[in-house]
Amino acid sequence: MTTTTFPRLLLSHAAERPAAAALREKEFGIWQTLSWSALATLVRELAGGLAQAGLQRGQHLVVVGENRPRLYAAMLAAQSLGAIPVPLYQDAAAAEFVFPLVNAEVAFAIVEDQEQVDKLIEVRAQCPALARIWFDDPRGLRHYAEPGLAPLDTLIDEGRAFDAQHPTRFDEAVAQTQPADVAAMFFTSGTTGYPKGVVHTHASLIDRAQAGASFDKLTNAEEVLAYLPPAWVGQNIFSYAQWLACGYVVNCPESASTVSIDLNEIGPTYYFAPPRIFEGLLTTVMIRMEDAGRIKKWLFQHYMALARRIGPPLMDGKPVSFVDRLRYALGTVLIYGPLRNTLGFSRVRVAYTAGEAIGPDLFSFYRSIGINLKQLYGSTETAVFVCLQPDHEARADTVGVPIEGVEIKLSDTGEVLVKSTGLLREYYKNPAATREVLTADGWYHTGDAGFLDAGGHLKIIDRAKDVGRLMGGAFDQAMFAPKYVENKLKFFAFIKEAVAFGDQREKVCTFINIDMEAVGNWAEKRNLPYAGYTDLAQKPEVYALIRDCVEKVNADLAADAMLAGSQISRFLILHKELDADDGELTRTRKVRRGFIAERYQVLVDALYGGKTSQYIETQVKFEDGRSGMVSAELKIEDAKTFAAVGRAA
Amino acid sequence: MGFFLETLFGGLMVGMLYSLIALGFVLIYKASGVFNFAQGAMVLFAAMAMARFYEWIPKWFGFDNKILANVLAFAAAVLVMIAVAWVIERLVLRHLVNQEHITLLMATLGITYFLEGFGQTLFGSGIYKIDVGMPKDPVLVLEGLFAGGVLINKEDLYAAVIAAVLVALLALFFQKTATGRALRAVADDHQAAQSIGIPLGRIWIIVWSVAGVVALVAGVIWGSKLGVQFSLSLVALKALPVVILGGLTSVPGAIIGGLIIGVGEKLSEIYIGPMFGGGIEIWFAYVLALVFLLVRPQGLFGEKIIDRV
Amino acid sequence: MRKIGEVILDVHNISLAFGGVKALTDISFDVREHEIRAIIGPNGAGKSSMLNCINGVYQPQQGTIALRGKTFKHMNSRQVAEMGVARTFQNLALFKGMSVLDNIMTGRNLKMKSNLFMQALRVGPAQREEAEQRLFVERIIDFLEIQPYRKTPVGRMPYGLQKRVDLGRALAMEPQVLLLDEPMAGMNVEEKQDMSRFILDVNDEFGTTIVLIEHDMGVVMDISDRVVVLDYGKKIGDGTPDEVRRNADVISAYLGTSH
Amino acid sequence: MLYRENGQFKSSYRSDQQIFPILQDRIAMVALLVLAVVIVPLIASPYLLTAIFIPFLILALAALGLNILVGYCGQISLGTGAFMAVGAYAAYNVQTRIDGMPLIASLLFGGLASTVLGVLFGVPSLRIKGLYLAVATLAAQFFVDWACLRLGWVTNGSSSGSVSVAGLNVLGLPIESPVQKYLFALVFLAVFALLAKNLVRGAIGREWMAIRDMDVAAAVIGIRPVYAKLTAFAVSSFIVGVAGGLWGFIHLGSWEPAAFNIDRSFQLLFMVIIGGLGSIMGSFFGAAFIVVLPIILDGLPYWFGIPIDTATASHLTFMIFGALIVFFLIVEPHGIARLWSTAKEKLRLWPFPH
Repeated sequence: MTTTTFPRLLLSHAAERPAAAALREKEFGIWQTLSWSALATLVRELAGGLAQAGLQRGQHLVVVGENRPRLYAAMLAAQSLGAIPVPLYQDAAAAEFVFPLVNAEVAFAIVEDQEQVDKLIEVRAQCPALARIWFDDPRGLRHYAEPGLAPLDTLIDEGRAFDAQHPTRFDEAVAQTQPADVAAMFFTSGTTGYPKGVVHTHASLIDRAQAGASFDKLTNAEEVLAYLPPAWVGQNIFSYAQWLACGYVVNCPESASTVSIDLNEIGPTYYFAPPRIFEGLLTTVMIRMEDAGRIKKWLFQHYMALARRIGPPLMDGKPVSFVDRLRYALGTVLIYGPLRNTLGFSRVRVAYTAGEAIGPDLFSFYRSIGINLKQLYGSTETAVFVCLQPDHEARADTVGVPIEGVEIKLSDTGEVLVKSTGLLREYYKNPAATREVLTADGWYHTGDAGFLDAGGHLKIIDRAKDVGRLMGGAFDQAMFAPKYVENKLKFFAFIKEAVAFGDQREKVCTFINIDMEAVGNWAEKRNLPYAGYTDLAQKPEVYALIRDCVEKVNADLAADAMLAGSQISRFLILHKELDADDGELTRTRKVRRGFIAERYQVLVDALYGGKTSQYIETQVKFEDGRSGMVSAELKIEDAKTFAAVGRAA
Repeated sequence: MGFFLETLFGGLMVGMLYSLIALGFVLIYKASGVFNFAQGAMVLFAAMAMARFYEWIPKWFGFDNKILANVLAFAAAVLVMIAVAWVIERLVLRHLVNQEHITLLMATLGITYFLEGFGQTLFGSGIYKIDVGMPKDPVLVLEGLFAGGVLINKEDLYAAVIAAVLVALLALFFQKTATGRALRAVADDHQAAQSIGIPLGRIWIIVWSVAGVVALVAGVIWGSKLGVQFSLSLVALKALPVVILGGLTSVPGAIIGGLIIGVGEKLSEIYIGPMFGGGIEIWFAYVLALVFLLVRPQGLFGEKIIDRV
Repeated sequence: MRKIGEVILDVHNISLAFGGVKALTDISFDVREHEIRAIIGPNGAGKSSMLNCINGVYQPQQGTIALRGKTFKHMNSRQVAEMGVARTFQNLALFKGMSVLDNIMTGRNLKMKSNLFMQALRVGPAQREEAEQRLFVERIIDFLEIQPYRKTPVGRMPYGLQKRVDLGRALAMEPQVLLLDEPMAGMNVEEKQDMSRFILDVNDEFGTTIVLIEHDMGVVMDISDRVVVLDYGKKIGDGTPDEVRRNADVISAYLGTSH
Repeated sequence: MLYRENGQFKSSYRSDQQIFPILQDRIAMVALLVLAVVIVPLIASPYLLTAIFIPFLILALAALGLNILVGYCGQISLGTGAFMAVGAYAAYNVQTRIDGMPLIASLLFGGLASTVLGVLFGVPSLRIKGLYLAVATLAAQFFVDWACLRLGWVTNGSSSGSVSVAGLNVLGLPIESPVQKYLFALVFLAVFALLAKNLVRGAIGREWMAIRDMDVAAAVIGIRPVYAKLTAFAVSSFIVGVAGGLWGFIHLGSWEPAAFNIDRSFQLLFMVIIGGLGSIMGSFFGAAFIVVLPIILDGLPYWFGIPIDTATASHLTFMIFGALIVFFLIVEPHGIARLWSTAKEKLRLWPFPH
């Protein structure tokens, strides 16, 4: 059990390696570097300012923005005072701020820029407690007369003065903060109802961070690029908890539009991203290769084939013939090396993906070109690290073995239960919910259905509550795992999102979102003209393309006795892309199946009602907050299903 | 006095040749905005063609008639120059439309080298003579005015006449013929000309052909005086200051400029030269032109340069 | 909010002619500190010529131009630049052969003092100066949100962004008066919105006085404080957007025509 | 393909603005220097050194100078030969008239002399645009040609203007053997290349390019055309002058005005065009190309056993040069240097096309 806290970790780094880089941010064209000692000073000053402003031990401080060094410092500052930083998603709509702010009685907020300030001001009436707002980037804010609004610099200046008057305050406060104290609160954008504040202590976060670090032998020499929302526990663990635990360097991109450039410059050694990021990268790789000359194309295809054959065994440390090793080495010079370089992965030692199931092709692509991509299993409530895949044992369909400090067992319903030193303390002000997931004897109900395979690797099928049963029809009482089906669909580059229905029904039907980039390209190659998403989605050619994918999935499902019943009999392609702004996806882009089922009731009925088409009209929100209507006559098509292979009678 | 006048006339004669070459420059610059450094090479090329055809044609057709030979050779040379113009337009100009002046100038440098190389490969690199049967015997004029009179080369007189006629023809061509007017339009504004349907390509071929013919005439006259050889292409360099002096876009400017330079050169050589150890001809023209530039950048007759933003 | 100050630029009875052609006849108007002043008028009304007179590209035959009370008649562009007048161009006048960074760096050129030899050896001061100016330029790049293009040759950028670079180059001069010659010409709606925002931000953040030529009446009426209307080189209207909108001559000469 | 740029991030402007920001390029550069300083002297025969390497180095230097004027500042010059001549003869004069004059000093003096003339003839360019300038520089060419022939004091009284130097040494080290001469020229080239690079990537370089690309806009942001052009002239003719001195002293040893006639001027201009306008690297490419090409052209027929007389060969050379100039101006106005940089870009993006 750990005996330290985040502020103490900071101070020890500052003491041991004062000049070493702690944070870098690309600003004004170069990587501006903040050393550990400089960071410590900054934190000290911020803490002073916050203390003077009246931030009390145990109070919450909201932090909203991209990954910016000074926002990280702000979180540390709060923790130094024993207060609790609450990172919120910077891309959330203003209304989504209300609940967290009210629920956590937030009085102080430190935000990135005008955009966030505007949102807070918008909801201020609903959050009377919110007294002070500090902003990092003053652009466009100079004429704001909002009470309690001030630039972060003034907070720092005040803090410097305060610290001069009370030189011991800071260190006392840090000493006073105990490992068992609450370190941070993360609001899980729950798939239904209000978000829940997941409360973590210094101990739980640091313990998991260290467990993960020792599992992969991370050192303070790692380079990490922080480009995902800091409010997401995943980013937070990798670029905050483990950053402080290991003392490596966290790099912040210049702007959202330069992430790929910055990734390329930094060349991280330790990398974490949800599958969709890797998917996006792969798609762009393929699309860019399309325009290559014949020789290059041939080289690429030839060596990728070789990689598919030799790469995985090499990665898994299996014996490979000398000749093959030579050929692979040549491939590394000609293709893999350059490819890794252009992707920005030349230096990656360990890369993780999590949060969603990852397609086997996608997964093995990265491993086969020599990137040590692995999967892990965890959630906000478990401080991420529950199961990790050891090097040489990475599979697309498992999520790895329980690591140090973790026990796993399956409930009789097949739900995965976890006991670990990294479990949440509680859901903030929500004992009922806490009781639901946390048993008295300290087991956490993950809500995932799964099982441990022969090798002791955990395999997740779906959310336990979503695993349903078919009623009547050919596969009466057969098990139905919607997520599993959806993922299988989404593994096709052409399909961006899918929503499967079938619980308590006689057959499985799905909504599908095509991937605009991939299908768009596909259409252009067949010079198939189209006007925007809705039009493209309804092209017969596209339907044919998608049906093909669906039937491949069916064939696949049919092969597995347990899941044969989940084959898709009917599908339609939605007229709009599912969007978090419309509440159809969570901020982490998980589909909210229930919400969607309600919102598109007519479509569901049409699917099961056997109609061949259905008119629909939907209101949508645009980036700039305006809203409009999208309407279309949606085709509905049947897909071939297969008899289950060797299905038990 | 007599001596002075002779020098003067000598200068005028040379100057007139400069004018002819300068004329080529001006024509091309007016119509295509190209400062045609290759003019000299064209003179050489044309003269060589003329000289050689004059030898070959009688051989080929087996006749022996000076006049006919000359006529045919001239015709052939004209055709050659038209061909050259056509090729230049096809391979060079049309690919450099609306390029910077400097680029075009450098392109003509390339053309110069090519023509010189090509010409000598085709026609050989020896010294050839052109004999269009101009009488070489000198005549005395103005004897009445003062004792001794002034000694002038008849040939020069003929040459002067030819040049004068040529200039007159060009003037007519520009003022009266449709093509001439089109040319002037192009000179004023390429885009505009194009927009009202004047085919730039054809215009350029015409202009370069005309310039080629002018070059030919110049080459013939010069060649029959001194013989055709490589150094002929250097004469063109003498014509540059003329253009500067007269103004890049002015035909009369070319003429006057030529004469001024011709005369100035000769006189300076005689009267100032000795102070510098002689041979100042080579640069006198240039320095004259430069000094003049500082006073009047657009030259004697050139239009004022306003750069709009 | 920003407050309009004293007269900073006073154009008095300017007349300009090319050969016989009269481009401007007896134009007078003033520009107050911190304001956004628009010059509108049909094509060939002499708008650009007006700007060219102000920043010394053309020398008007008659009239005077006073900047902060300093009157000058014959002044070259250099002096005008030194007095804090910057300018963008109607049809992009960027330095095609150079990167975005270098293009904007040229705008800092007046601020760079180190001599030829120091530059050749790149010794201390020259090196430092280069870095300092680079930082300033980077702030502009940041301000105009063109970070991804920093090192790309301007020629390869989309038109809308090239316009931003043009603006950036002018901003690099830390101008007191900024002359914008049709900053939104040939832009789509979105690009126009961005550009308007940048113009307002410049005026707002740096308090820069802005003289603006623009065809898009919507934009002009939105962002400008006062408007001058030119037609065939003559001034036919001057006042707030509303006044101008109501001005009969203007309506007939300009708003009437399809623009 | 060979590039691995991940992790090569810059945390200071200095490192971001260095000449070769990419590690792999720096390595390549060092390798090249080792090759030039160590390997070549060891393996190259005296003939190779005197017939190819030394001329290449010196002409590259001259082309470099010219490129600053033409390529960076957009001012054409047809009188480069003249400026070389001035450099050579001025250097010769101080060398012979003042005994004990150090070699390098006299070469630099040659550069200065050429600078003065350059500025003198550059003055017209302030009032007039490109084409006229061509003529002004031609004037310089002819004037200098004449002066070297006719003005006794220029050639220290030698008739026909032919002069010669001997017993060259730097601080006692003799510069006589081909290797010594080669290294001497190499050092000059390297140093000047560095200085020139610093200039063109600095403030003054940007002024030059601004004038070249859009002179009105340049003026409006406070660049003085006069100053920019004159400095370009000065720097350019200084380098050219030094190159001239080297050409006379190191390459020829004894020379006459013809060595710097108008053909030399054109030759240099061609180097710049073919090599790449506005590129230091290009000057090298151009020089290499034009030094080597004739040798190949002369050689080829014999290797293929179809001997042609030297006259025809030289005519062919003329034609090929002419054609190449036009070709490059049309197809790749930025010359070999651009081809090179495109190739480099492709390597960096490999396996992607763009």
